[in-house]
Amino acid sequence: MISDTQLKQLVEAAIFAAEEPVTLDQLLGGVLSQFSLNKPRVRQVLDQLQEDYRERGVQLVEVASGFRFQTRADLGPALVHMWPERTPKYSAALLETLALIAWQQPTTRGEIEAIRGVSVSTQIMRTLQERGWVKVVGHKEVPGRPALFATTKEFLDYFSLQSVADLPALVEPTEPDTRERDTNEV
Amino acid sequence: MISDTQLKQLVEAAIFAAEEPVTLDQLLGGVLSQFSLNKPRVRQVLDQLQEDYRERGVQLVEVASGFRFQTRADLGPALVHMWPERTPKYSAALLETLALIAWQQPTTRGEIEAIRGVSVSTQIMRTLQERGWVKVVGHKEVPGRPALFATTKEFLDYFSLQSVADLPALVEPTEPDTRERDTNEV
Amino acid sequence: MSSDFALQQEQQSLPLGFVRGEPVFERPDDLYIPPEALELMLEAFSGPMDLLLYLIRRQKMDILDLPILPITKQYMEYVELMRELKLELAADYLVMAAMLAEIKSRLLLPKPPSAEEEEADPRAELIRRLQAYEVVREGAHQLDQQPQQERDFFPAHADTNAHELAVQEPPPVSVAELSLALARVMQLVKAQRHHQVKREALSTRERMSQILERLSEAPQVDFVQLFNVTEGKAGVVVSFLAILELNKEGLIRIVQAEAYSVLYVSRQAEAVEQGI
Repeated sequence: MISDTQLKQLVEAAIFAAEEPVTLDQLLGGVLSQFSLNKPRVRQVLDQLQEDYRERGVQLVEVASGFRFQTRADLGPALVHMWPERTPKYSAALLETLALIAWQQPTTRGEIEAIRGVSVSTQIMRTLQERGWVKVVGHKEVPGRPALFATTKEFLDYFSLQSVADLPALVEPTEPDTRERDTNEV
Repeated sequence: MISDTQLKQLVEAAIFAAEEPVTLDQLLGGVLSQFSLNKPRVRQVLDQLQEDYRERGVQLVEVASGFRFQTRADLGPALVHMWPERTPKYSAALLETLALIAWQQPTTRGEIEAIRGVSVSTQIMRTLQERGWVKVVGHKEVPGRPALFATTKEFLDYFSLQSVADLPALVEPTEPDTRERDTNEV
Repeated sequence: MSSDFALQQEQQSLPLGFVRGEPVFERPDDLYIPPEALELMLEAFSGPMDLLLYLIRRQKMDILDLPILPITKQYMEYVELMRELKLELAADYLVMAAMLAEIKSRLLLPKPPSAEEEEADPRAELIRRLQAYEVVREGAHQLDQQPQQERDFFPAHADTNAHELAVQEPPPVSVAELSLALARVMQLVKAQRHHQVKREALSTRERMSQILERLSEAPQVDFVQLFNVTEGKAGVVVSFLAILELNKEGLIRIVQAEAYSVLYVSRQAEAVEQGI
């Protein structure tokens, strides 16, 4: 036997602890399986919980895949401040693709892939374009008419560069003969 | 301005929505940053929330890295039943190693081995570090510069501790007084 | 027999070790145990100190009174049995066996009467270590008794619509990071002989992009307008090289209606579409 208080606590805890929404059947077959309870009784508990949380910061809602607690909708704008910069870093693949486009522009995805030896994901190309660093400046007149990518003015502005030519100056030359060529540079 | 009700809802929602425990400072600098609030007022709200949830299935607790909601301790067995796969089991060797690091930190692998009388497997050290319970905090200035290990806030959070000082004190061994008894023994 | 039984009862009240976090109360009392049980037991002991402590407890002995002879004998029997059964035995067990054997032999050796006063108990070091270890074992036990996440409690979370409202700040990238990426790419290109790209080409290639972009805005542009005199001689040279390169790569077409008339530049695509 389980008291009403315990039953409510258990259902409440189970929904809060679950990583996904929980259905009534999952509750009955999971945390409540050791007690002989029927659906109407658990349904009633869920109704009570919904009522308990009506005026609170989180609320019990029923979505397509079950019950879950979620923050009050009207608190959304204030809660946004909790995650100021939850931004992942860009991958080496993305930066190399960007560097290659800057260096070899205008260039196609196929040409980038030929040099990097691996395929360039659509996601990377989309990210670079969404960021406004790369854009399509034309199409190469070969079968398939692949897009020609180039860097943008925003790209130069972001990295405080006058021109793409300013970029490799920061790279330490690994071979002495490349250094000599620098002087002839346009 | 923010009403008491709104403030409580916001703090409550923020703690529930956060993936990690939230400190008072994080609340003030994050969700509450647009309101001019002082620590005592927010502290009071946290106290009220703790009171509100005292008899509920989840409770507001303060752990090493801040405030979080967690399920009532006495519901553990029923909830474990729902997600048996979520409950990890730790070997005696792992717990001994962890206990030693917690009590003697910062400490080296060699020191742990000297006390346990057995070599510490790389697997155990890796598990402890992957779980985020233990980290390298420096190197001991002795030959070989062995890594010095210490426990983390995540370790304290996992074991519901606010600080290492909350760990139960260990009884120091009494000085061996064997001299006189020798003769009877052999 | 009855005292043995009492002992066994007492044993069961103390958890003597943990197997994957579970306290182990029962351990076989005699040594003649099936291999599977021994293997399980070996897993239950966290090391030789744990086994030694178990043997001492089983004898209802005080650590301070370490009965070295019977303990050594029993320990050796365990170790021998483990070896006979070819269980994977950690070297640490053998190190402990050697230590016990050494203590035993020192205790058995007759002591010269003069040295008796100064010579420390050969067991002292082992006793000290056993005591220190016992404290750690107790610590592990207490740690295991702490409320544990995912065993005694679960973090409670609520979903939020705030994530959708959040404007994701794109990750910052430094020029240094980009330069490093470029350096890696240059290494790749160097490795591929057929890509003979010189650094001089850089600003030319950038200009090629700019010209292509310009041409995407108008179907055709006056050749002269592609140059910006304010850039000086160097800039004009870059633009000229870029136009030549674009032409060579077949990306643009340069047309002239008649000799000495205006040169028009258009993208190859437009040129094709317009049938030029």
